[in-house]
Parts: sequence; C-alpha cells; structure tokens
Amino acid sequence: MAIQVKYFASLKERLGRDADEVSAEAISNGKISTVEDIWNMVVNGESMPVNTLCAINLEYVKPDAAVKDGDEVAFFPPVTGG
Amino acid sequence: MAIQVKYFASLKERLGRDADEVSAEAISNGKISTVEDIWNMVVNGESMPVNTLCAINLEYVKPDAAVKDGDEVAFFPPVTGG
Amino acid sequence: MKILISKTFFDPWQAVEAYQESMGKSGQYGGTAVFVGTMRDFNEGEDVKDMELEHYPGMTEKYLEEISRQAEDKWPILDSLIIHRVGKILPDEPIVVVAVWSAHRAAAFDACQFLIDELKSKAPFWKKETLESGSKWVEHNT
Amino acid sequence: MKILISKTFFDPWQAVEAYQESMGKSGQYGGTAVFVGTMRDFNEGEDVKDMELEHYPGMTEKYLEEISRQAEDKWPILDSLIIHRVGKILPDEPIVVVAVWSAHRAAAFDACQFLIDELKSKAPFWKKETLESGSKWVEHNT
Repeated sequence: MAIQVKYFASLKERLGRDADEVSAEAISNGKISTVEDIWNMVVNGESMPVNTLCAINLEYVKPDAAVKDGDEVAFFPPVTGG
Repeated sequence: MAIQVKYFASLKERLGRDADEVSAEAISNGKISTVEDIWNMVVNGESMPVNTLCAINLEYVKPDAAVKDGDEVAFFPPVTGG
Repeated sequence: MKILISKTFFDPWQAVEAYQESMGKSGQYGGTAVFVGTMRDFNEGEDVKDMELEHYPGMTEKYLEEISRQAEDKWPILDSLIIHRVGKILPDEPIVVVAVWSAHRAAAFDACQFLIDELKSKAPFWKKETLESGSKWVEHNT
Repeated sequence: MKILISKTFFDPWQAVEAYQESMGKSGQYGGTAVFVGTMRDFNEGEDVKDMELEHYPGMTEKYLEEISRQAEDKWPILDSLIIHRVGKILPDEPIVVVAVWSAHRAAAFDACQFLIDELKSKAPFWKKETLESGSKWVEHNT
C-alpha cells in the first residue's frame, strides 16, 4: 500500500501538483510517523504555511496526528465556501 | 363627526358586534376623554379584560390615551399571527 | 420593501423568487434569509382541521410597514418582503413568509428574525382553530 | 436530510420546494428557515467577473453530513437540506442554500444559522475570483 497525499486550491497551485504518493516503506523504516513528517518529505524542506489545514481520511487533524499505511492525507488553505 | 369604535376576534364575538359609534357630543360634554372612557360607555360597565389591546387611528395606545372627535378606536385580544 | 395581506393561497418560494427578480438588485445581495410559517395539523396536542385568520385591515399593513422600516434602520439590508395569509386556511398551507436581502448573511438573518418576532408579538392578526371539539380562538402564540 | 454538491446551476427556491414536497412531513412543520448565498458582482471593493469554486470531494460531503447530524442532535428539527455549488459561477447565481424544517421557528432559525456558520468556517470549499486585475484566491470568508 502507500499514503496518498492531496493538495487543494492555492496550495495545489503553489506546489504545481494536486497529489503525491508516499511509499509504505517510509513508514515502516520510521522516516514518517505524523502528518507534519509527510509535509516535510513531499515539499522538500519548505515550512508549512501558518494557516494550512490538515486532514487524514476526510477528517480534520492537527499536524502532529499519527499516520498509517493506507491513509489519505490532505493539506489545504483556510476554507472560503458558502 | 363621531368616534368609530371597532372590535376584533374573540372580543368581537363576545360583544356580538364588530363596531360602535360614539357621538361627538359625548366628547364635547366631557363624558369621554380617554380610550378607557369609550370602553366603559360602549360595554355598559363590564371591566376591560386584562390583556385587551387598544389602538387609536391604527396605532397602539394605552387605555388612558386621550381621544378626540373623528378618531378610530379599536379594542382587541392579544395577537396570534405568524 | 413589500407588504402583502393575501386572502388566497400563495406559494412562498415562488413569491420570494418573483419579488427577488423584480427588485432590480442582482449582484448586490450575497445573503437572503427567509422564514416561512406553515399551518400544522396539530396544536397543543389537538388535531386542527382548519383555521380562520382575522386581521385589522389598515392597522396590520401599517404595522408591518413600520417594522420593515425599523429593520432598514437597524441593519444594512437591501430589501424585504412580508406576505401574510388571512381568511380560511387548511393544514400544510403557508401562513406567512418573511424574506430579507443583504450584502452579508448576519444582517439578513438578524433582520428576518426581528421581523417575524415583531410580527408574531404585535401585528394585529388572530387565529381561530377548528378542532374536533369545536372552534377555538388561539390564545398563546408560539 | 439531504446534502448535494452541484456542478451546475440550481434554483434554490425550487430546490427547497421540491425537497419539502418529497419529505412526506406535511402538517408537521410550522417553521422553515432558509438561507441562500448568492454570488455578488463585487468583493472588498473590486468588480468580480466570475468565480471558480473548488472542493474536496468526499470530505466536503462527509463534513456537511456531520454538521447536519449535529443540528439534529442539538435542536428538535424535522429535516434539513444543504446544496452547494462548485465549478464556475457567474455573478447573481446561487452558491449555497441551507433550509431547516421544524415544528417551531426558534429551532429552525438556530439550526439554519448553525449550519451556514459551520459550513462557512470549516467545509472544504475554496473560491477563486476573476477580477479585472486577474484571478485571485479569496482569503477571508465574510
């Protein structure tokens, strides 16, 4: 399996892509344990913008939430619907 | 001229009529000066039910409000619209 | 601003849409708050067959215009609509619709609630329900 | 309870009426509170030509169902409806409708306001406006 990573709105445009995949190995070898670790791996060291929101499997979580193989992790800017 | 008196809803049913006319003379001879005086004249001594609302010329007033010739005075129970 | 006392059935959703189109304010309003009061088939535990709605012609319209103007003074709203039914009403028929248009939602909500609260507590309307046991004037407004 | 993400234009008044008829609760609801959000042709002083509304498919629906269930737990409501537009939207087109049916008006108003407030502050939607000066992601929700 793997971890699917999704980006939305201005963050998607800034990164120039709407998704990444993080291999299951990165978890099993201890490189990744939280949502923040995912961020640091996929964006190559750029720090997370202050207001970035994080979700695991369609539920809001904090950046220190634990991830596991098979999760869908998402990063996006503050919402502006309605 | 004269004073037109109107009744609505349960009060109209209780009195058995929807209107009365009070002659201008009753004012000029000093028998009537307030809304409450009108009530006492038209209902023959029955006291005004506690929650009765009063209006002069389509505006809410208190029972001690002064009436003048040509006014339209109304009495009605608490409202239940909407 | 529109105030209408209707002696016949009206469709509140069509009425709101039609008034909105006639307002000539397209692109200006971002929020519309609407309240529709509908006749239920029960009240305080009893079945209601139908209802007679009486009003004080002249004073009712004057009062509704007054509170509509008060709403315009209190909140930055663009327009408002009040339609209230009178006469004989059957269960499931609309009794009242209050709609308020504004640039933002808070003013629309607040003004709409103000209008229906003021209407319910002071506009001269009276309901008489036909129950199994006979007809009865409604005494408490809920 | 109904949640719908619409990729095409919808008429909020017709949608509310159609859902109301399909609910099968006639005679039970005495109060319906509705909020409609419409696209304005200006925002923070600038003319807006059109807007692109993005969402997070799956999470958006899940979140809207969650708050609809929360509203049912918090207030004695009979039913609720949320429709939200996504994709390209033009000025004067509806963006969102929230409708709540209840026996009495206070619960309908409170639940309707709760739903639109929660939707605006947390449902994963994002607006990108096309202005004279180019396109720009909306940063502050009003």
